[in-house]
Amino acid sequence: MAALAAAGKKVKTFVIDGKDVSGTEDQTIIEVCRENNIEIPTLCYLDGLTEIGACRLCLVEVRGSNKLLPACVTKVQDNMEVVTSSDKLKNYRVKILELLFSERNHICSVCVSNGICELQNLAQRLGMTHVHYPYLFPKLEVDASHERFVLDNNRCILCTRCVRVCDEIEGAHTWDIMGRGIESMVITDLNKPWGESESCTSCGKCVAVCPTGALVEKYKNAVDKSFSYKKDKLKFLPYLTTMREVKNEQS
Amino acid sequence: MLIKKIILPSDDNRWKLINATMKRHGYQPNCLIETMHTVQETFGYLDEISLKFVAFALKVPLSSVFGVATFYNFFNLKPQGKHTCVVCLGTACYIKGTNEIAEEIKKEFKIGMGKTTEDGQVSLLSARCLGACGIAPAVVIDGEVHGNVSTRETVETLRRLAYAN
Amino acid sequence: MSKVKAATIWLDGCSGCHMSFLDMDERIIDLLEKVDLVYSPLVDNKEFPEMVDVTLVEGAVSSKEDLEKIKKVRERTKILVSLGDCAVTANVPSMRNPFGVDAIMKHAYVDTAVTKDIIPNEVIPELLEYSRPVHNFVKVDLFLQGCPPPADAIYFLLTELLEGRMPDLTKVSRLGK
Amino acid sequence: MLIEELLEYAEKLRDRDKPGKHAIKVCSAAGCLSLKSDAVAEELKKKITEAGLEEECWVKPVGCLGLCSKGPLVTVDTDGKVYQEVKPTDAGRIIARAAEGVSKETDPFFTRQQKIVLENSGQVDPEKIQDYILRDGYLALNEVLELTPQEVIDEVTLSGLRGRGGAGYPTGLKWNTVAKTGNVGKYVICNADEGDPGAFMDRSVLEGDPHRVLEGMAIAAFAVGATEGFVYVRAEYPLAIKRLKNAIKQAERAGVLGKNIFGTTFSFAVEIRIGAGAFVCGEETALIASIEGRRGQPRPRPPYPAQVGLWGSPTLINNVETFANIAPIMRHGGEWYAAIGTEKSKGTKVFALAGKINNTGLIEVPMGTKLRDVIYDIGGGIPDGKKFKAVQTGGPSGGCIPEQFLDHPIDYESLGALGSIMGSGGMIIMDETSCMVDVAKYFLDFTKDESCGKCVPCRVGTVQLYSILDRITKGEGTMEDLDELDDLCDLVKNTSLCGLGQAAPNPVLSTIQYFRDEYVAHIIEKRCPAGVCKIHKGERKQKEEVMA
Repeated sequence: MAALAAAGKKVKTFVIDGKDVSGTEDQTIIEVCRENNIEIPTLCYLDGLTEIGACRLCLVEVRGSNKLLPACVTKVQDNMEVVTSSDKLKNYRVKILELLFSERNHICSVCVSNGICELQNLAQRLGMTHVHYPYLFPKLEVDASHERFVLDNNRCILCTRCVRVCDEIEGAHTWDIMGRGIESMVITDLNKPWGESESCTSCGKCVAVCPTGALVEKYKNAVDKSFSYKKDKLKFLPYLTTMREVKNEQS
Repeated sequence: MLIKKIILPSDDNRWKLINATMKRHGYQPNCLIETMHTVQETFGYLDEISLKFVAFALKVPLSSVFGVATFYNFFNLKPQGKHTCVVCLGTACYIKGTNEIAEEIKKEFKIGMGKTTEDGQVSLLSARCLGACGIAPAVVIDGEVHGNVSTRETVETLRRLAYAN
Repeated sequence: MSKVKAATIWLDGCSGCHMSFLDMDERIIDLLEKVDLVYSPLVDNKEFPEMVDVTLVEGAVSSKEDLEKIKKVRERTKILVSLGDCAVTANVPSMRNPFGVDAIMKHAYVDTAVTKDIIPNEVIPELLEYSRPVHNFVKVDLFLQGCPPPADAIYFLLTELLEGRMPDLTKVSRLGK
Repeated sequence: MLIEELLEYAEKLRDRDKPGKHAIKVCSAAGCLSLKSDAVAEELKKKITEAGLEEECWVKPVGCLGLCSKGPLVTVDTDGKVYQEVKPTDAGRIIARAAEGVSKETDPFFTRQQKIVLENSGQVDPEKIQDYILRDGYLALNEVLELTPQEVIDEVTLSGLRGRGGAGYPTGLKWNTVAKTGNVGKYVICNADEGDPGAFMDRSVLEGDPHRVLEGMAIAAFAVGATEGFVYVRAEYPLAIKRLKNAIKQAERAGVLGKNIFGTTFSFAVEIRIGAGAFVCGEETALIASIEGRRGQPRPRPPYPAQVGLWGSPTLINNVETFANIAPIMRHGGEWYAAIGTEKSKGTKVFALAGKINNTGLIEVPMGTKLRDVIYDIGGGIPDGKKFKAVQTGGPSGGCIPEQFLDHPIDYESLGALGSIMGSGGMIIMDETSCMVDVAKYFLDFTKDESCGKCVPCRVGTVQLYSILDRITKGEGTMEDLDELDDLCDLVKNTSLCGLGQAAPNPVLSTIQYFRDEYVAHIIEKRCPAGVCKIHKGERKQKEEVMA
């Protein structure tokens, strides 16, 4: 950060959870939080992809604002006072998770991502004891037509990380969302089987960034010892950030 | 000189209309929705061939084209019936009973909302508000707005149209 | 001091949670010094007794029989614990839900059966439209997640309750574990 | 073209129509058209020719006359009596009366109104620019071009005009932000995606007086420094689109739009973009996404469109009615406008009256008018001797206001305090035969279908809200459900990404607040007091006995 500041960016000093922090003017609250080891739960946010502020888990309180603000898109300002984990926020976050669990058929025990799932991990970390909303039990398709990967809509939380990584990093834009509201669904090309996609390069980035078991590798599961896109996400992530920086410099 | 040629999917002249819309906007990706309007006006619905053609000509990814086509209620991906009946479900119409009209049509023609009868005669659609609240309840039959309608008269009109020949 | 009256029941589940319960091994013997296991698939009692202090429920509520059972158990229990993912989320039993009861019965007893292709209506309790978690039907006081919850977690749950505390169970187990 | 030339041009066009002494104005807005007002116009023309009265009378198609429920409407000259429910057979009688001279209108529906936005509606032929010009049209634009952009913004600020699209953000402030951001390539967008069910004032303005909107946009463009504009109209309004297209063409020909307007260096071009059926596109950022040819999904604000808008450029977005107020404000001055209305809500507001009320249609009254005056004096009260129950304002983002608040003034703050919002101006009247739980369910059905699906609380929360309401209307609800409704409404309201989600709970919250007894009747007594919901007593199936 010091280097950036030296590069002519203004430094902002402010307070997060009572702790004095600083960041450059183009940084978001979440970036500064991560630099300071302040944990904020997220599902749609992924460093290196465009922020969309959709999952609402990273909402924080900012003094003087009557609305909760998404930390992933809110730029830091001088003297702002941020609270990242009040009882109110904790309560909202658990309920948002519950809504996500109620939306589709997340059956952890038989999911190939059991144990490496960000949704599941968050549920435990945020202390979700159970889902008090009635489950909706929609009937959804599993697309196993691709030779290496599987799409299971039952596990999809519509975070659109796959859509963004495919468009912004791979440049293929195989993925998008069809429909709207509760009927939204991720699709490849003209909603055709993934295996028949003309644009997919089979690069596997979508699988690597998927937080749940919606996009997975065939013949791999969480206990596999060999390399897997999902499990080795952390190895993959610095690559994302680098690609993004290269792209930004070019444009 | 480099000639960028748009190849029409077939020699059906209607493709020229669609091409004209895109040409007018300089084949900019942002005219996707405008072009889809033209496709639907021309062919009545958006089929796979037209979606691919538009995607190719505007250089928009296929999945984006499909995403847009399914986001907006106005676009149909399937052909509509010979006759269409749009029941307004706006608030004013709703509290004046258009829900009943819709139910009655569903029963009479054995179709669901947004569906077409098996013989392809009648499609039942709904609108979120026609802005014709002053003459609620309102329905649109084959493009013509009918205000202050009753359930019986709507069903009768449709029946007449559907069983005309 | 009289012993705490505990019970366990088994609705639509695989008995895995009960297996995990037994995995407490010799700790069970310690527990039984303070606890009377008054009803359980593991003991030979036919009728669920009145005035039970704590009941652990394994399994989802999938049939009319399950529903009747859990209502009775709730009435007769002070602290009701959903034990394991089936009780907490309906888990594997809920996988039939998107397809509908008729399709499931046909698939199980007609399309894939090797013996006779009739759907039984006497031996099998009538299924509910959806298999649902226990708390959708009766009030549940504690939730212990896991498929199955680890024996340590069950032990922790019981010892905490014996100490008169309502434990935070999300620290000792999670969904799917 | 200079203003003098423009007037000359308009007069020449007018004379070509060979008008007679008295104009017989036939409403040609969508409402009356669907009641066959075109047949009435034809018959009138025929009768005039037959009687040889061409010197005396002529037939003029005009925009909305307001009283849609009593259409087709016909009136004679300015402020003449409005003939209601006219049939072609009435033509002879109307012509005879018209030739005799004008009889004034006395019906309070017409006389109690004060028209600024609608001053030309029902007066001008919307398909002829000359009509607009001869009623001082484009005069304001001409004068504005002699001012500095800042002076224009100051005048709008002085007027106290607030956005008529719903939230009521001060228009002058918005213009100022856009004006101060960036230098070139800014845009002006007119939001004509009137999506609230029950609101149709924007439609009427576009159908009845399209040039007024174009003039307002041009003035705004000059003030903020934009050279391109878009009107985003919903596809459900084909007549409005047709008339707007026609108006743009005429305005370009007359030199009041396009390059070098009134011979100055100011240029402004307007294009139409047609929506495709998505309520959420009324939200600014979703509307921009839609114009850019993408899925109409909102994005978090800030940055606001005034800073980062269409294709990343500073963009001014106002709705139809806001723009329609601009020309009169510039003509009469901001002070004149600020003298109308209340302290915080200036000017007039157009409302669409609909539902269980005698006079359904379009009205314009000063801000601060009492709800009771609108509903009973202008609206003529509730039909069939039924009892008033509630008035719903603000569409799916608004709430239901009960009888005890009818003497509250209509302005942004009062309606907000009552748990509703001004919204775009739809007013739906409900009587004792409307069930308030059913109404709440109706609106949640609407918002869940119109949710774009981007953020979790709105996408899933509205579905869960709907299913609770559905349970209650079927007699399967519990008292715990009421608490859950409160709790879930709070979540959706505070955590949703855009206004659609944040306001989605309003219909539920306001009906629970004012009509809790109706909810309780459904839950405890298994009875719908209004007789709308079909509750089958004693048929509660065990399988549906879900406590949740």
